[in-house]
Amino acid sequence: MLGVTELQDMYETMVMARYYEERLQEEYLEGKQPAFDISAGPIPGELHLAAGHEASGVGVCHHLRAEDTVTAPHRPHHIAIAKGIDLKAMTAEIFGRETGLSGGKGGHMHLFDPNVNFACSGIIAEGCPPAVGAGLAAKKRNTDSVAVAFLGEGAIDQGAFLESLNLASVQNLPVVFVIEDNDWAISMPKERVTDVTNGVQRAAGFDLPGTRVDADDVVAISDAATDAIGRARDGNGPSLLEVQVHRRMGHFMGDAEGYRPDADKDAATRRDSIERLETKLRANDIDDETLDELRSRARERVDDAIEWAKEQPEPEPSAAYEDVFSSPPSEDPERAPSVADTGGED
Amino acid sequence: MLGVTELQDMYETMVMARYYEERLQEEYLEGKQPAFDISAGPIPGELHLAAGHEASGVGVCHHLRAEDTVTAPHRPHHIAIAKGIDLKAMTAEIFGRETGLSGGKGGHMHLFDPNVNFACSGIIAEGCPPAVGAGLAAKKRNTDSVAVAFLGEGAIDQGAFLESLNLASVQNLPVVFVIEDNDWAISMPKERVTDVTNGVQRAAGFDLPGTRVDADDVVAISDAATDAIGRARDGNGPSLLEVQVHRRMGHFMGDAEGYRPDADKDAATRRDSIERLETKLRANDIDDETLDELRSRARERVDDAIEWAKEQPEPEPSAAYEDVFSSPPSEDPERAPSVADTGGED
Amino acid sequence: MAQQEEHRQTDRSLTMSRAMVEAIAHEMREDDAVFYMGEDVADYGGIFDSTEGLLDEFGPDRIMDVPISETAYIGAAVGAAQEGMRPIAELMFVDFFGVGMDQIYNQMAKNTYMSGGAVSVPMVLTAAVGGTYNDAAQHSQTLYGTFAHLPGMKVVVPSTAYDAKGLLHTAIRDDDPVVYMFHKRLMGIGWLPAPDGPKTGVPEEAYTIPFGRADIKREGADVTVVTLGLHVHRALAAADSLADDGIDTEVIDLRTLVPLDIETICESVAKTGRLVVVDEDYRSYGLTGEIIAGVAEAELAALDAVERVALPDVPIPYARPMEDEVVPDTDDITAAIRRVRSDE
Amino acid sequence: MAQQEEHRQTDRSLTMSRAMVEAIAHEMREDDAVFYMGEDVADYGGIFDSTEGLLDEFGPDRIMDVPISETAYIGAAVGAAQEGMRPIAELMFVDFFGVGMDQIYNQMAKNTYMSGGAVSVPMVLTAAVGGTYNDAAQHSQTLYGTFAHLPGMKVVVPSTAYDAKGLLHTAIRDDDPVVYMFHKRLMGIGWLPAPDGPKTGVPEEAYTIPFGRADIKREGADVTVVTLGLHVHRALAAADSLADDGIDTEVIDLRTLVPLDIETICESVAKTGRLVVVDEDYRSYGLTGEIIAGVAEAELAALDAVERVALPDVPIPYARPMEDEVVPDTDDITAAIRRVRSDE
Ligand SMILES: Cc1ncc(C[n+]2csc(CCOP(=O)(O)OP(=O)(O)O)c2C)c(N)n1
Ligand SMILES: Cc1ncc(C[n+]2csc(CCOP(=O)(O)OP(=O)(O)O)c2C)c(N)n1
Ligand SMILES: [Mg+2]
Ligand SMILES: [Mg+2]
Repeated sequence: MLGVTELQDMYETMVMARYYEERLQEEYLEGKQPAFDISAGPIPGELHLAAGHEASGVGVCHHLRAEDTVTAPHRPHHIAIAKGIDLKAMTAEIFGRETGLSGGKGGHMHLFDPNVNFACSGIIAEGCPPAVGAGLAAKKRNTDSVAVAFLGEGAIDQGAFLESLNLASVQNLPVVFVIEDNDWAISMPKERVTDVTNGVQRAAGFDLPGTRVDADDVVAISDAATDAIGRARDGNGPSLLEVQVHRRMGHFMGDAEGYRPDADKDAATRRDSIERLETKLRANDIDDETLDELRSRARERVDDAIEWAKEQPEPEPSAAYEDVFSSPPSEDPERAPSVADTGGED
Repeated sequence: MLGVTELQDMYETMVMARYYEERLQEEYLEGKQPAFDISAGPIPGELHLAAGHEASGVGVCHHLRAEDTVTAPHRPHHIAIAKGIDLKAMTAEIFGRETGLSGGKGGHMHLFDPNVNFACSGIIAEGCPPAVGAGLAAKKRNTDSVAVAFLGEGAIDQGAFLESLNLASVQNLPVVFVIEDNDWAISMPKERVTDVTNGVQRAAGFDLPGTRVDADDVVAISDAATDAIGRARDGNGPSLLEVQVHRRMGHFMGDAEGYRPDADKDAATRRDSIERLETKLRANDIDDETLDELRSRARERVDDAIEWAKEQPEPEPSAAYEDVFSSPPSEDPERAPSVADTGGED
Repeated sequence: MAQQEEHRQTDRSLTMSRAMVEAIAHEMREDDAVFYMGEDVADYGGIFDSTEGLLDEFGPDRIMDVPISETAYIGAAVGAAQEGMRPIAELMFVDFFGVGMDQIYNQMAKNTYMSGGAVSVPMVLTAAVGGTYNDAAQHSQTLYGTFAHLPGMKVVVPSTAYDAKGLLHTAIRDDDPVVYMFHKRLMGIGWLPAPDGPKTGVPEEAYTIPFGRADIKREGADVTVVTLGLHVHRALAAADSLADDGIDTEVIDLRTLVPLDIETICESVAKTGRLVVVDEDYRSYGLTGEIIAGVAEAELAALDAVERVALPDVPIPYARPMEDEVVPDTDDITAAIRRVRSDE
Repeated sequence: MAQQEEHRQTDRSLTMSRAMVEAIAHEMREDDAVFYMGEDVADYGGIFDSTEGLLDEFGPDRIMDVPISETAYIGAAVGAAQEGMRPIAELMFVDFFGVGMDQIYNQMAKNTYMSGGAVSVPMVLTAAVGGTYNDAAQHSQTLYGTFAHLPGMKVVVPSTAYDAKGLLHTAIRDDDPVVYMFHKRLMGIGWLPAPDGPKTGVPEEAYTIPFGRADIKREGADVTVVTLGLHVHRALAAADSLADDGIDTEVIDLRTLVPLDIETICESVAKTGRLVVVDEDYRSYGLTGEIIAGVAEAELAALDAVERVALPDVPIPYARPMEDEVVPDTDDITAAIRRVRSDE
């Protein structure tokens, strides 16, 4: 059971994650006025924001340590924030700046922070196998670290996810797979792409325990995550956790959501995990002042990070040629050609 | 329920399939004496024989028509024979001859007979998606054809299989997936590669009905196949069928099976689906003479096919350049370079 | 030639995506066997407008949304094609090839050959390619060389609306698997403004453009530039700017990589002696090498100077200054053209 | 050079597979982080003897059999490598790349770059390549060009036991992802007899061979033959037979495709003026094009004649006469060498 301090922490992180997305949306769209041109404005490229997903990232990552590994998909910010990523460096990365996590090479779908073992990537379900690998490394080293792979409900039909369930299971690895079910994969509602009502139904076929949290409730998610992560940490193997979240914005910025019924959009906005937690906090006698303080602290961190990021220099064009390899092939000026014989025994 | 004539048909086909493998083994190994050299002898390349799998191919394909599609994996002969493939052309193909099904281009892992809609291929689970596509074609054309994809129990951890289950399920296609469980994937026993006891446990996670036939019994397999194929034909969607078979030979010819306990090898030989059916036939008052006749007819067809195939010419080397495309890019001698303008409106 | 005349005469101009959609709609009307599968191709109309408006006319059974299972649905297209259907399967970004490559390469491309011609696979695999809008290493590649290297697939890369429509008609009617790679930057999508070049006159009626015929988009006597896709337009811009300096550049648009029209290139180099190959794909082991080697084999004596302008061998970076650095632009092409002339 | 001397002095000769196993065992003894994953690598010892005997010494946790899930286990190797392990993952046949290519190409190869160097991926992907034993279109390819085209991976192709061991030590110690492609026909497997060439003297102690250093396997003044893998031995045989006719052929073994030692090739061509590139991979858009283009860029004036000898652009046929036709043999190489000399 979570203490009220923990709930406050979670609240603050959720507010931070939400406000982060709102501010990025602002920055992103502002740069794309009057006509939306994806190549204009301060934030380059596509942008997938996670407003409405906060309870998942926070409810799960609350139970993780820096040494635990997390892989996230194309919609990663709330998870990254909950995992304790360097917020300024992440923001600079999203703005494509030199001091970004990857020096501007990765961008918002490719955030890597080895200090907290966080990584994300842009291909559906692609992070599952590396999470299994992190679990394998933990097992081989006999640590009690765990690995968590996040994916969308649209990703449950991808081989990389399904194969990973099996590999983690047969090797009994400390891995938790977390499906964030926001009902949509871009424009495709989940019933159009799979016959199972919920992704968690896949678990049994791989001999994995599976749990679904139907409400977008960080406390319920946190409880389920405690079990799953605890099981992994104790050497009792992988599990599958599915949580209901909501997509409060378009799939990516610029998505007019013409395919989406208004009622569905409205419902997503109404079912607000942050308000829900607020109600719980009030029931625990947390007063307005405290809540305000948590909120402003969260917002301040975000505003600071964005302000800082925007002041950062852009990378030099020539930096593009670096980092293809960790140990680049040496250009040895004194190299002599190698001359050998071959064939038979000597 | 199967009538006794059908049982006799099945018996004959099973004997044919078994004898076919025994004869190929002979031909293959004979050419590789005294030292085993895979590139020597009358049969080129790798050879995966299916002795011990007969009940599966025959029990399932007995219920199929020529228009129904079958895809098989690297161990295909028993399925091909049961599907009614052109035996002589298939044999010539295996011997790499010009009159083979593919003119010698495909070989034993790449048998295609469009007359009976049979195809096989060498990558694990690779035939599953095309079978789904055949089911899709049948549905679009509103025929009552079905498609059956065969795979080994070692293939149930491959993305192509798992994704196919979902696609067939959500599109409600007339597809049956048949897992031939022979306990081994080359040298890997199934408990080493998956935690589920049986592949059929995967079905529920894709909202598919699943059935397992535990005994290597063609009648039981046939009954289960009747249901599955009937369901597909009636428009009631896909299903998963798993059947226990046995690998009586090495994974491929030349496999010394050093990894395999003798007891396991012996057990595979003892549990003989052909003998089992023979017992049933006798119980149905089929006498020795009739059985002999069925057997000799089966063997004769095989011997004829092999004899014929060995007399066939090898392909011309230059044939290698043909068939890359069905409609090869034309070499137009009068071709003039194309000169266009580009840019703006005209 | 005649087609190109016609194209000059039509007074209706279309974006590349509208031209492609027109070809698809036409073929779907003519032939029940044609259908389209992909993610977000139904209600959304294709992330890059590749199926915009088609759902209304053809309904969800023929403009099919599919699960995010590229292996399954591309392989299903192979299976359906072998049964005589004519599927078009869309890979949303070519960068995703790795999740479906076995079906693409070991089945789609090889089944015709492995069956000795007994089977054919009349399908089209469409895929969006290209960078220039900061989508980073997993969403910006062209991979032209990867697909063209592997035998059994015809590979098409249009650069204009006119070519896009004609080549797509040919692709859908072709009895072989065709990989049709359209450049996002050329489509004319609202949120991704296209340059002017790709929007051309397009006849309303159906027409085909034969595979294996490069198109000389600009005739010139001094230097041969060979390129494709987006870079046709960048090469034309470079050629225009150099014309003022009296350098007369010929720009050849490959249009199809398989089959490759090496003859047209060689004829041009026989005339100019100077070759610049421009490619948005990675530099090494790819298209630029192939073109140069093909010319060296056939016209070594005529070849006075050669340059390649391509994406260097680095994954594609996100931030603008770095992406701009690695994706060849007009100035890079101009400089290369000047370099091959530098000994004169 | 020194290493090569040593290799001449050792009196112990090994097959290529024994040499590789020795390197793996050595690295596993030295470093707990090294482990091997693949199908049939434990009890079976690797279908191509790549792990023969290792299970006994290291047990099933370090010589790990894995499910037939290339995407999952290759991706797991990436994840483990990022955590500081040094996995070796085996793709049983390179032809299976398509079922795992996304993990190989979008993660293994790109994560270092996409992370701006924050992450490194010290793993080796081993894969058996090559034909000559009638295993048909899905089990006979080399795909050298496919892997070398995509940036972020170092690509190694040994041709002798000596090189195989040294290059494998280097690969395992390298902090970057290395694709190590070993030719089945060179391994010295009981059922697949190797030619004599690959069995060479191999020192017992560990030694590394730097990446990016081609090896001149035979010095010669008249013609430069550039090749790799199995075809090094075929080229040497061709060179020997031509020596009787007074044609002095230099044979360069690339050994690594990324990095590519274009300098050694160019120096040789500067001397000979005549270049033959021999490759077992598909002809177009691949290795032969790259080598010729690289030489044309740097040494166009010195280049008098060029030929490529490669697998034509067809899937690999099964029957012997056809496979023999398409896989380049010694006679094909001899003929090409004569052709580049024909103007003399
Ligand atoms: C293999 C692959 N196919 C397709 C895509 C394109 N794509 C990006 S996000 C997305 C939808 C993902 O939906 P879901 O997994 O539910 O995540 P959500 O966006 O809803 O958070 C798709 C199809 C991709 N990135 N990778
Ligand atoms: C994707 C892929 N990985 C590995 C292989 C190599 N391989 C061929 S058969 C086989 C074992 C298959 O086992 P199973 O599916 O049980 O079929 P069985 O051989 O037992 O009939 C393996 C690993 C392959 N052909 N394709
Ligand atoms: Mg979703
Ligand atoms: Mg098996």
